[in-house]
Amino acid sequence: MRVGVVIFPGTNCDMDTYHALKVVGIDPIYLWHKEHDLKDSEVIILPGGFSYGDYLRAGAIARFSPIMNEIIDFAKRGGYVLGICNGFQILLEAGLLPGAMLPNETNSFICKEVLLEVVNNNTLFLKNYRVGEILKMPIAHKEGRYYIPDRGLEELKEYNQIVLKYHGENPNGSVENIAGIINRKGNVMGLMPHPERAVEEILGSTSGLNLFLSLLEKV
Amino acid sequence: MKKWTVILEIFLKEGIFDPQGKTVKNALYNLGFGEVEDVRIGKVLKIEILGENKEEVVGKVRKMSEIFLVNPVTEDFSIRVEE
Amino acid sequence: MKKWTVILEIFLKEGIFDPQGKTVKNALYNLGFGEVEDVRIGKVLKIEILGENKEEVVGKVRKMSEIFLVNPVTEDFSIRVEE
Amino acid sequence: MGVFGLKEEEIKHAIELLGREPNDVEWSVISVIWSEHCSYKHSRKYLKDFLTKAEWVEQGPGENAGIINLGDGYRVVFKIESHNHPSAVEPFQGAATGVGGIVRDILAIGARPIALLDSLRFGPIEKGRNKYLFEGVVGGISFYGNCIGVPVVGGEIVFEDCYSSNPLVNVMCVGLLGPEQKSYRGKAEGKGNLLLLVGARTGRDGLQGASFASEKLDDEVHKKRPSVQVGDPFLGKLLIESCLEAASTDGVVGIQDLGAAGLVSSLSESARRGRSGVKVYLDKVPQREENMTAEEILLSESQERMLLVIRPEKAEEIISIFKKWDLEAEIIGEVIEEEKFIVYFKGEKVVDLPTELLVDGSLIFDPPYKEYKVPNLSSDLRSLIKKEHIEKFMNNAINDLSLKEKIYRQYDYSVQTNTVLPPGFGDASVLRIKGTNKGIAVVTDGNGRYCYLNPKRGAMYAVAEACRNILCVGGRPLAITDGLNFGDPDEPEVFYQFREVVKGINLASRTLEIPVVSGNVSFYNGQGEKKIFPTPIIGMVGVLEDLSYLIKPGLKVVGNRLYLIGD
Ligand SMILES: Nc1ncnc2c1ncn2[C@@H]1O[C@H](COP(=O)(O)OP(=O)(O)O)[C@@H](O)[C@H]1O
Repeated sequence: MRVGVVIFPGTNCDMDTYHALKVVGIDPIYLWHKEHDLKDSEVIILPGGFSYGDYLRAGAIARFSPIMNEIIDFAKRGGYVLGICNGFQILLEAGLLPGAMLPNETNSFICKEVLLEVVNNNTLFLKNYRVGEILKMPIAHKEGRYYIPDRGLEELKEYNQIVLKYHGENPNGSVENIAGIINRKGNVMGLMPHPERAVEEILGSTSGLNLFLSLLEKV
Repeated sequence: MKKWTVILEIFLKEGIFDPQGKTVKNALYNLGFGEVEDVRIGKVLKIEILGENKEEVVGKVRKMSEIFLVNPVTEDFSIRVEE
Repeated sequence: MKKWTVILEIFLKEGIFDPQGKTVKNALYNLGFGEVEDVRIGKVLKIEILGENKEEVVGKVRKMSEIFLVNPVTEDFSIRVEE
Repeated sequence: MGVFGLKEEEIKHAIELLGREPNDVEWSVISVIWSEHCSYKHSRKYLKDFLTKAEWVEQGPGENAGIINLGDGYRVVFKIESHNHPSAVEPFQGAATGVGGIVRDILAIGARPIALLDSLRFGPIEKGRNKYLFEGVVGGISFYGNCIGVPVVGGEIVFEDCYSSNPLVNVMCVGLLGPEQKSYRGKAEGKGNLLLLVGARTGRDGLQGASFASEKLDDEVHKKRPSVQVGDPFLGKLLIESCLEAASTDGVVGIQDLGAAGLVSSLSESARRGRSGVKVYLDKVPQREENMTAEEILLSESQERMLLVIRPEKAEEIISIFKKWDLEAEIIGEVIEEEKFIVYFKGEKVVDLPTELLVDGSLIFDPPYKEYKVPNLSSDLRSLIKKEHIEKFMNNAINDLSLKEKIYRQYDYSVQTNTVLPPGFGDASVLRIKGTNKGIAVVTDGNGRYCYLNPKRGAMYAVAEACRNILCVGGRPLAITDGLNFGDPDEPEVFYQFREVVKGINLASRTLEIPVVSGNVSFYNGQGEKKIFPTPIIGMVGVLEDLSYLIKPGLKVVGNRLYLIGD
């Protein structure tokens, strides 16, 4: 599939994501935030970083970037969109996923490897994983405490939108240990951990490989 | 048109845990300020804005808050004009 | 003793560059709020504190500000009591 | 402003060199560029002794950073820098702007910054402001480093009483040049080439920061501090990407960051290196504040600015790169043949000084030195150590480890996906070079207490330890960047420490054949009773030719043998 990686001002995991896609044999293209053309991408990835310095709130400014209009339309038409870390925060701010991000309960930036449990694999991005599988990936964020009011949480559960949960320790105080969610249709997913940092043995984990491999095949 | 200074205060909604506020409260306690019962920390924006009158600029800042400056899922806000 | 809500607003001193405020101002401009001339972003603390009277709690919060909550090198602050 | 911080003899020397009395603006320019921080007037003579050459050294001291060659077209660029005084006043911003500053040094070479390491010294954490300083500094490094996406992969920290009044914040940045990338120098040459100032607008922040760093930090500090510099890591990140893009064109002649002494030092040093001059129009400098004077614009230390010397026919192409990244980029002047620093403001010529006078003209000071006695150490330690000491020692060691973990957890050490040995796992941190089997090992080491007891041996020890740390992960040590932190050089005992430390580094470096390719000197860290231990920090880079030989610490398999090597 043709994968587009979006660069906002302040994005800093664009090259890492590009590299991870290369590792699985995909030749991605970069999309610039000021453009309106998704260049026939079949999957759009919003990588991590500090778009606009995360000033005001993480993702709050990037979500008004010109390209977001196209991405929102694309998602509504069923296009695949993946937001990693800052990308997840942007998807929340843009309303493509429900809920919001708050500063970590520790009140500080946290960088470490965490364990994740796949609780639902009913999305393109996770179809290569088993439900119940435990993954190891790094997190690196300051605002990763996922929050959603009670009613929203019930809906998330009702529509099976929670896909990844922190396993063992909850690093940031996220509601119900949530690490990743999807929209109702399952074509939009956001997660705080960094799968692109877990695709090579030399970096300590290959748990993220299957996510990128799932993008290899035509749907 | 006149220049106005509008102050926008943004706090986390009641009921949402504010770790920074709690840390500061504990630190104050340790410094001997035991009479402090709670601290919540928010953001405040000082916005210099041109407009004909107070209602107009407050309306504008309210609009900015609703679409951008405030996240309605987690935050409450209040606006005042500095004289 | 009564419980008071004291609001402490802290901004970077005039003249000290506020990159966050500048970035938000640019974003507002792009969203069509060209009438915004400047934005500065600070912190605001809502402090619930026990005390006999207004003067007492304001004095206490001033003290906290001076010794701990505010960095006098870079920040200015103002205190008000919420009624 | 006029003259400030210069000694009587320096004032006379300036007038003599110039053959006339400088005007007020010129005095400001001379004062700041002849400050210790910019001119190294107390240290230059001694630093010249260092071993700076080896087959693999492509660029030694004197440029924005040192460059070593790893073969196959890959070159590593690195330098250490201190931001002690700003961090003492405002720890968060002081440390953050320290990171921004050293990153731009690497960027000026045209290299992508790939790693940061810090080296921190505070007073005991349970006393006074130390905890506040510590948390602020770590917070500031985390804030800036994480945002620009350069991993902080290691560092070290020590708490000692002598750092209570004067914490040390040294940061080392490492950059990489790939086979396709050119390296640049901070050089203005070629008559008619243009001076392009990019990045943040110029404000009054950090005015006289260079002379601030060259002064004693005493209780008066709050009154005479320069207005505080605030870091904008978001803008810093945009500068990295846009400058690298510009560096990949064929229109750039030289690149220079704006650090201490702002436009004055970046312009005059670039001109001097290129054996040319510059003509500058201050009205063209984008200003953040109104009614700035010529001195204020020239001396401002506003962060996140870079100077590019570009070919006129490529100006449009290069400026459009910065516009794409939403950055300001203004042509503020041009290169001239005459070796002079000429400045116009509001239609008037306000500065006309020879670049040689500015950059190489300052007097060199070689103050008196005096050896000192240290307390006698008992050679029979064993009889002094009691059981409770051991328990206390073990407890401290455990607390120490958890504190260090608390620090590096706040640093994004895995971004850029090259960190194969992260902090907490080895004696040095290791980065891979994508597309090769090679790795880079990096470490910072220093021991102020040893250096206080015996400055020369202490410095040798620091070099040796850095070396051992690189070896322990399977790397071959290649080169050093040294961060030298001392008290007031006019105190004879301090100057003795300085001379001895330089000798020690030099001896170790020559014996081990590991050259010094860059470094930094910070004097005036405390005075009299309150002066710091002499604290040289050794930053070292090594190479692993084949990462499959990466050595990770830890006991691996039951039955493996343990060997003790050395004596
Ligand atoms: N100030 C710091 N910043 C970042 N990492 C640090 C800092 N201090 C210590 N570390 C990391 O913590 C680990 C343990 O530090 P240290 O005890 O100094 O190492 P060692 O004694 O093995 O040389 C190392 O990986 C080091 O890089």
